[in-house]
Amino acid sequence: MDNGIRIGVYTCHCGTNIAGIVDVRNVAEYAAGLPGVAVSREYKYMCSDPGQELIQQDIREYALNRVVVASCSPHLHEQTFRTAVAGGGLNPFWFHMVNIREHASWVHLDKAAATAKARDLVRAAVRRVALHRSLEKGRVKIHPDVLIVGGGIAGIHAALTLANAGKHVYLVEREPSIGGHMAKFDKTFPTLDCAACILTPKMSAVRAHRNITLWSYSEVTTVEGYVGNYQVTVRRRPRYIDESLCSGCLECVEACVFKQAKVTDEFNMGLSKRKPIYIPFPQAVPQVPVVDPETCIQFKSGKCKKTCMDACGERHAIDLEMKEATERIEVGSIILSTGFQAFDARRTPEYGYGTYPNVYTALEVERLVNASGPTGGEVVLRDGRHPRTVGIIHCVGSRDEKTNRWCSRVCCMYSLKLAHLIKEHTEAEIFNFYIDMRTPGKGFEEFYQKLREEGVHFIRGRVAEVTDWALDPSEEGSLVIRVEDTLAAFVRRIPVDMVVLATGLEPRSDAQEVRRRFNVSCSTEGFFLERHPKLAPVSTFTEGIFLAGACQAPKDIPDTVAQAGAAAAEALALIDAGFIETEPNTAYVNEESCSGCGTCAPLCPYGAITYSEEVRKAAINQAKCKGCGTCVAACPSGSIAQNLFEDDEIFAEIEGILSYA
Amino acid sequence: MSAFTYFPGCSLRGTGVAYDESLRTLLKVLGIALEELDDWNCCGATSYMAIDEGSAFVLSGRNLSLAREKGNHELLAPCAACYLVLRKTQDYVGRYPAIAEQVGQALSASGLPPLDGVRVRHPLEVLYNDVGTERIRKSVKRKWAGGKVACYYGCQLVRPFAEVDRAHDPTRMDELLRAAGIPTVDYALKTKCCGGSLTGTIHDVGVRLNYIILKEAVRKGAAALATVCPLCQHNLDVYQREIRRSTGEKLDVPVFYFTQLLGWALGSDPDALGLKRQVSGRRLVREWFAEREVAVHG
Amino acid sequence: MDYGPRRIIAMVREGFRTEALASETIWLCASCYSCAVHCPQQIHITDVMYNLKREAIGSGLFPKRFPIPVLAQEFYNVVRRRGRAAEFLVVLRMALRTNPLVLFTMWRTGFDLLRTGRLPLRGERVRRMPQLPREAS
Amino acid sequence: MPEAFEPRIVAIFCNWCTYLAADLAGTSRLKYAPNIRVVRVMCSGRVDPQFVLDAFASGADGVLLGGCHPGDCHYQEGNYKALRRYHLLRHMLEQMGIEPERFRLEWISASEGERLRVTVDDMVARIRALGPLRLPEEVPAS
Repeated sequence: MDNGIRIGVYTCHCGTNIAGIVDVRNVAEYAAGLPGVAVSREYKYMCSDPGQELIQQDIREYALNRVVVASCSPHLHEQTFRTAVAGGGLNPFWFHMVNIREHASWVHLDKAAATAKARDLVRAAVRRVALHRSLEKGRVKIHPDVLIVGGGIAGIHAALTLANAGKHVYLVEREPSIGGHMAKFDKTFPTLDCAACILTPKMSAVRAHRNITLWSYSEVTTVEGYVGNYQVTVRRRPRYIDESLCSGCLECVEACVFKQAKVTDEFNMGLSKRKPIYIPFPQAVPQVPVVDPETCIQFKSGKCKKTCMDACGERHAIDLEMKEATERIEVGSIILSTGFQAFDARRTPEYGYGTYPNVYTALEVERLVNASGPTGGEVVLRDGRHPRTVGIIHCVGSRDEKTNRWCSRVCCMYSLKLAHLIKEHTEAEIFNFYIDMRTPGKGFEEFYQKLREEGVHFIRGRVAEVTDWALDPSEEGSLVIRVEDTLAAFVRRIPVDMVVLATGLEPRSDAQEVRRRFNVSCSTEGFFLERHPKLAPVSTFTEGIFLAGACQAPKDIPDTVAQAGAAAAEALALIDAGFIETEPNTAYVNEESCSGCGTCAPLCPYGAITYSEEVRKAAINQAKCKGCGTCVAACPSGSIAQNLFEDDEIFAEIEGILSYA
Repeated sequence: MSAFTYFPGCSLRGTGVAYDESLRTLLKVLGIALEELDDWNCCGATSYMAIDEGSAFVLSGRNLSLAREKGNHELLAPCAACYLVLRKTQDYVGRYPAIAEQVGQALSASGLPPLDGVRVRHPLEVLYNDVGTERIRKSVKRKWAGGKVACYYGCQLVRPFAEVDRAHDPTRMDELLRAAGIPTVDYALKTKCCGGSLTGTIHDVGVRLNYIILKEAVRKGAAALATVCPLCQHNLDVYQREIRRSTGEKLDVPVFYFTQLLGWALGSDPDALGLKRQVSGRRLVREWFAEREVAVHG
Repeated sequence: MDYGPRRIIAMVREGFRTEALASETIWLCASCYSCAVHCPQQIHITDVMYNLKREAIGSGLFPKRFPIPVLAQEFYNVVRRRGRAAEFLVVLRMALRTNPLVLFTMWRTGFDLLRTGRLPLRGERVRRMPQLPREAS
Repeated sequence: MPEAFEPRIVAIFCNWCTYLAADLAGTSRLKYAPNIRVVRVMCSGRVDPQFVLDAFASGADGVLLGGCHPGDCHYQEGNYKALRRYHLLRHMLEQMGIEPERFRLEWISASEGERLRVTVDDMVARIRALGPLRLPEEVPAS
């Protein structure tokens, strides 16, 4: 080429990932013959140090001024190669990446067709890169405050980590108290530490920390802006008790005109009753009761004696006129730690939950064995009996094509824990029914061994049904578990007094709504999608938004806490850098040809386009532009262009794909 | 009122004749016309499919095709096995091109139209959806004087391909009988298999399955069973003597078609409902269905 | 049941064809489809059993004096000839091929059915027999 | 013997949803027809109708646009803009005698690798049945 363009093309084997299907040599040889190509090479791993050095060496030796790498997805290594190109002394944007792994070798079996595809894509890139211009990255300042959504153990741990580092954190929790699922547990596996003993100090620390603003009973309603500068609104539901005035004495609860608790207690999974004014559990944070307007007499009839207010006396903390409030905040980054929901056991009707009263879910049993639970830790059945035999059925709503396909990861271990606790509380004979025992974790297998030594039965077989039909008098009045014991290799009927369903973990029912609000993605099964499963496990595809805990995938407490720490570290790294570099893919107006029609301005969701009536021209604020390119496509006079995605670059790519040599 | 093309199937010509009689009688009372599918053939059920799947689908396909040719595309199939095979054929023809081709070729070679567009219906679902419990309630002419009934749905009506009721816990037969003033009991075995043709082959296995189903119904307080399938009714009804011989337990429980019970409640003549064709529990049958007209208003 | 369906599937997967096809288990499947509704992997186990039955007949490995395959064959033959099944004929022929003594224990059942008009001794026929499949497919 | 017809399809995918779905199809090792070539843009809203016309004029037998589901756009509403343009353009292409099957807009999210596979296979099959695109003479090349 006479225009001085000298392109280096590098085709990566990626071991056999690419080379196993695509004839890499053929692609490299083909590229060598394309106009403007000064050098074309193939190499085993382009992303490795020697691979990058190869590029830099060629830049010097062959005086290259454009580089094309045909390897994996740009989402994985575009940054790597741009840095390598910059290290060779070129503008990092004189580079284009071709995806022949995810988009070719991994998705096709026909070697010739995959190779032809790779050649087409390389040819298109060679044409495109010749047109690339040198660009500078932009910079955005990062607001140092962080929003954490969800106050379970993940949100609590991330909040404390950030607050201890001196950053201000807004922790927003939907329920009246933080603590999440962990607050409902009695013990934690495999060490059997008391969940409350390890959780409540952290909850208190959240309450006391001067760097944490805790908004419980609240929800994030809107999120606008972008990394470094998010504008968030939070809806604070009225709890009808002023948090700043309440001392947490709970005398109002005592004084409620309901002498007996009559309302289903959500925290105790419906196993007990609460009053219309209540605190979800004794260690709740904030230590402030809440009034439930659905059941409070004053809200229903307006004729209550309001004994609660009398009890509160001079403090005047109770305000039944309280209205919903809205808070508006600015933060630089956001951590989502919205958690999971337990599988609804009614979806597997063969196990009789909801039909037979003595069939329980694991979360219900967590409350039953809990010393601060509805029975004070006594395992009593709904009919008042103490169970002498208990069956624990694993994988309910897990590993099942009809419900949820995935392994929920924690059920084997919590089933072992519950088996141990029930046995300890009742001395009942306990049967565990499992498909596979999955105990990969520190001390997990040893715990399983301990349970076997304790004499708990382990029956390998997926339970067919829980039923009440009795074959003989010995089964009368029992629940019969029918299962093929696949080790003994015959079908068994095991009569028990109590059945525990080890329900799996699934995405919260509003996960889709939440992900839209925060502009993140979900993976196929509905958990929030991390940016990379191995290398960016707490990041999302939206800069500045991080994930922690079971909202990303089922995980146990140690993994959740580790991930929360990682998310906090990522947020800290962002804050402490003070700014973030942005892709130079912004749009800009060619003033000469702009006809001043004004079509573009209302299209921009970020208000980056201003239209001046005086000069009848549009202008784009480079700091506000996020680089979608919608205005570019819409401009009737073709006067808006987009860096990195110039019209001529895209045309070159399309025509390059289609022009057969 | 509505009309159906009627596919009785082989069983309703033999052991299940009372099902045929009671269904015709009941639907007549409700103003639903039946026109029997001319020259219908075996549906290709279980035993046939075990030998030759392709031909089984062709057999089934011919019946569907005949119904389509006839013009009334609502095909009523009371036998659970026929109902399932007809629907399975439709499902597989839609799903697997090879089956579609084989069936299509066989039909066109016989000068028959393609089989699509036919809707296979079952009386339980027709009575529930098209007639409705409310109309049954209003049409009751006789007050029930018998014992509680356990509704036994059997297997094939609530399994894949079927659109009759929920797979795990069907209740529509219970709802219809209760609407007719007949008390029912709930029990966990209502969708367990009766063993099908096992009673004729591996006799002791088949008989035991039926013993378990009958005994559990009795344990839950039922004095009789109601069924929706000729094979279930046959198995539960005619082997109670063998059950007595092998277990020593005398059950003598009458086993009805649900159409017999509904027909009786709606005022039809017991003979027209085939009520004399019961093998077990004949004493109770005589007692419950003795002609003592107790007029119920409406 | 000699193996149990789980073991039959495992045997088929691992290539123990003869053992699986000669088993009685596959014939005991009464096609109630309960497994198909419950299988967590959504495998059409009933169809798998049908397939094995057909292969067992085709390969001649089926248990020869086991009444179920014999019944199936007789049912099939009657439908081939007449277009409709006739219970009386099918059962009679099965008994003759497996264990004629069974007829003595069945006579009371047969009598009950005859008495209540539920056992027609003359089966029905389809008029347009050429429209039905003749060659095994 | 004439060479069998292999449709050539240009796919223009948004960076955040459909391009990632194609990456997911890769990491999941799903297999689909090798007839598409993907061009990456940041948002389906960037797709200028000229890109599509240019592709057809340069020899594409089909053009597939991929964006985020309605409500899921990384840039809030670029995909709605794409949808509006798509309808207009489709109408125009029809008038030019280009069969509607040749031009598709699909919403495929980052988690829908399987949907991408099905979409591509379906589109390739349909275009294979249609045969190569024969453009009338007056199609404006860009």
